[in-house]
Amino acid sequence: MVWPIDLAVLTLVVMVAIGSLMVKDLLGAAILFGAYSFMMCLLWTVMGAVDVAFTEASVGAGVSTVFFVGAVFRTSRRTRD
Amino acid sequence: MADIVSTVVANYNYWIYITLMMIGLYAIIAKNNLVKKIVGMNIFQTAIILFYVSIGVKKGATIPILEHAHGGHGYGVVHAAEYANPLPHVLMLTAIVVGVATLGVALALAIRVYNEYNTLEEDEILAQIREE
Amino acid sequence: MKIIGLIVAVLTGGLLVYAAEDFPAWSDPASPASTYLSPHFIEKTIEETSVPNIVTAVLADYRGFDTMFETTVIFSAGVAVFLLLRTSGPKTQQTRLYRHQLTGVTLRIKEGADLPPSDNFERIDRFWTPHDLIIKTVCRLLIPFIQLFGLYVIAHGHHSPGGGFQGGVILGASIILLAISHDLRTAVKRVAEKMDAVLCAIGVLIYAGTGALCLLLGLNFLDYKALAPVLHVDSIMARSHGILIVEIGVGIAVMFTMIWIYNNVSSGGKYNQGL
Amino acid sequence: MSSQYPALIVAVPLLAGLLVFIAGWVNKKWCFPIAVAALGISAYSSIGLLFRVINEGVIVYKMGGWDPPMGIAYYVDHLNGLVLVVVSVVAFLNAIASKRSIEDEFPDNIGAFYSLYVLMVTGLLGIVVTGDAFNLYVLLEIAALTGYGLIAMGGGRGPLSALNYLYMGTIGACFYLLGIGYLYIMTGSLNMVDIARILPDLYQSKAVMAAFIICMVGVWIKMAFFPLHAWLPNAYTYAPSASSSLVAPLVTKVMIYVMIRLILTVFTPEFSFNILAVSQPIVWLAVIAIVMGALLALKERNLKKMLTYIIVAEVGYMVGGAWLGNRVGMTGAILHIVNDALMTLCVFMAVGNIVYKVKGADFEDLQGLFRKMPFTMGAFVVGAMSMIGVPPTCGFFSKWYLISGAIQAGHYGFMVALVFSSLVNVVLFFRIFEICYYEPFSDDHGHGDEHGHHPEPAMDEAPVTMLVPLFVIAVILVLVGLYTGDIVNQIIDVAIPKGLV
Repeated sequence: MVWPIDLAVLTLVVMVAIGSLMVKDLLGAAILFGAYSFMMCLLWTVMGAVDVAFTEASVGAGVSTVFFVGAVFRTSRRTRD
Repeated sequence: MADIVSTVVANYNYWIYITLMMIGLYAIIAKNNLVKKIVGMNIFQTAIILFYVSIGVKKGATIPILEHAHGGHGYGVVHAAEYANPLPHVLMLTAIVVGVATLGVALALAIRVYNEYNTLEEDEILAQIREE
Repeated sequence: MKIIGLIVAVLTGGLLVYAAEDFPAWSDPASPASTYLSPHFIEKTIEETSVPNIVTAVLADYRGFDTMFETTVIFSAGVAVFLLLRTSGPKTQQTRLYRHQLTGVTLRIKEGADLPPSDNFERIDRFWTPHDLIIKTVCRLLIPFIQLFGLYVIAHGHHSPGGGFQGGVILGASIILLAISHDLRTAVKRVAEKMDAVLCAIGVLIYAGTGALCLLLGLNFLDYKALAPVLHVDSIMARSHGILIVEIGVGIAVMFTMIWIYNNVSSGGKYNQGL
Repeated sequence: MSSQYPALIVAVPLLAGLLVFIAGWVNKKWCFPIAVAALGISAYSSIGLLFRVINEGVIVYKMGGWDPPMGIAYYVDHLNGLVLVVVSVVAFLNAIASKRSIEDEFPDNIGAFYSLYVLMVTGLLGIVVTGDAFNLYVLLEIAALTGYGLIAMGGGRGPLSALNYLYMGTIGACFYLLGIGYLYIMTGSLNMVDIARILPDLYQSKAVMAAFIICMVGVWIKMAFFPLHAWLPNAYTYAPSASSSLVAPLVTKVMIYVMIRLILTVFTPEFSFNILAVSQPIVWLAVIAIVMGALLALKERNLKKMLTYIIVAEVGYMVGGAWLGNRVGMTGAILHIVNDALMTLCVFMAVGNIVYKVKGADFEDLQGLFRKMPFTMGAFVVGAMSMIGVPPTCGFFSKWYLISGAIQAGHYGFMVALVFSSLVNVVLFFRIFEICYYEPFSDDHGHGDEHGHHPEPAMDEAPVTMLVPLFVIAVILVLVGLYTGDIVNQIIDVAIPKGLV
């Protein structure tokens, strides 16, 4: 486990999480959420949980984001917060 | 020096998981947009997964896959200290799956709500219900 | 709401920080979690199940019962999404758009009207879609390799990271990629709705059926040892093979559920056009 | 075969849930028989299991043949044996009763609907029977996800209330998961009995205390305990009647079972009541829950919504009874799980029949129902009497135990709240009876004034398939009331650990 990577990724995770909740566009939120999942996946790889990271990469960063984009596409991108 | 840094990093890990959980929880309760709430819900779930994975970390241990796997035999004696704790990983695989299943249903419900009220903002929906 | 949310979040966070004080030191090899159950898993897995990837062994055998319900969770999510979105309302024929493949001319066909007799028309989504040859060709090239990798991940889950769930998601993603790069109708032509739905159930059925078979053969539910006489192997290899069988079941279930949920969510349940 | 009962209880509905779904695409006629047969086998196995438990004691079933702390094991003791019977019988009766309304409301999706229905029962049965803390979480999510789907089928405000339920339910389940994580980090085990064995050394640890609080809050959200109840009334009101009569009797009760299981088995009463000094505030919360539930029910002008607020109050009964910290209160709480599940099923089934015929449950729709649907209303009266707590019905006995427990604990606030809530129930239900008794004015001018004259055959009763299960449940209500002594002595008394006096 390499601590500078860990530290950097942990900080980024929080920033992306806040970003995906703050951005005033649902499509942007969906993409940032994908980035968040990918950061998490990196973090778990660093921690040695390869299977979990693999799953998160395929599910969280992949399919979940597609679901989000699909749902946003069927509804609206508009959000007030 | 390395010790101090590693303890800071270690604590940092727990802090981050608690921070993420608070962010997620706040978003579910306070956000007005239904899809934003779903994003918050997922952040909340992921934070808990981060917590569990942190339990499984072991100093000086490698990933939980036994080495020399392709020979069929010749594993010798396996020392538990050499491999990370696999149990939290298993549990969290399940939790991730549950997370994506919940996400699917939540998005389907959000689409239904949108078809009904033509908006995703909670206060606008409540205003429409009150008018009826 | 904002204030309530803030209070709840801060209270929860406070409680968690307060409790974190008593945790064993982080990444401590002597913590209870690392010394109580996990040594058994790490040291005995290869003897008892002959699977080097401990996570796979614990997932599909020691805690296989959890995994069966995990697959059921995915399946019930698929059914719930289907039930919620695939409404049985009257199928109104909407205005359809067709593009002439050679010239790129787009025709708008009103309700009930027919297309000019020609084979060169392709139906396109109502939202403007450019004629994107590069994307379509690249994706067509990539998809077989993605699927091959998905199969590898399922089959090689015993020795490397991966397994039924990850492989299933990758296989599902390949079809979703087809739906995104071309359109939903192309993907639905490959994986029809009925086949999709039935295969979801069959995937879970393979898992639960393996468990029930073990029960019928005289041992406990999901005790793969019972399969040894059927598979003509010793009882430890039977566990290894049993894990493979259920991983395949998980793979099928997850793959088709992912496609199914995507189809329903991206088309709003109408199946006429996707992303 | 009887040694395999614990596996059959869960595996048969699971397989049936999948087969029903496939049958829905092949031939819709098979859906109902498969679903009912599976639920029947499940009910039969659980009754058989309860008798075996009474005769032989705790039954341990090892999933996959692995020994408990390594693998997952089912522990069937007197407590969950009893709850299993209730859950499977309620699901079985409701499946028969709701056949017609499911076929009417979802003619195209019978297979998918039954599949969700049976899978939800699988989840609930699994929650009750499992002895593994994490397995419980997975099953919790199955029951929850299928529940969201079933509730949202109501149309109108259904999806919105289901979405709110989903947010709250996910928070609840995640809290539970987090609590289990805290226990796991401290003990290294996930098996409930095993955790209970390790915990006594750690009773002073802050992490264990936090684990307890987090688990409790998670379970309370799921069971709609008072300040966290906001999702329940809308979700249950706007659900289709086939789902609401499954969800309303079972989900909250199963969650209360989980709470009692956590108190009694995982954390032991010693820790819950003595080391953590939180019983008093929780019982006071329960008092507020009961009073608020009763008052909010008074305000409603829709029968179904009124009943959902009564459920909120009933949750208060059981939480309060369990947290009184004495044997009598705990007995009352466990007995009330059984009784409340049965009587909620009875009234919700009756409401289902009314909605089936009248197409609405607002108070204005109910006029003249005693003439129109005498049998349904007869069963409804039995259910209502039980909810009020009139002696021959079972509701009286659990209330009796709860009140005695409150007196024994010296907690008069809880006693007053129970009595107050019973009185409010009297008002609520007699108001319904009054509305149902009088004929609507504007119907036609024939039979409003000349009572006593040969009443016209205006009877418009629900079909037989809906009436028979309703009668069965009404009879069961009285029978359980008459056999309360046996249930308490032979089952509940053994289920509560000796340490709790």
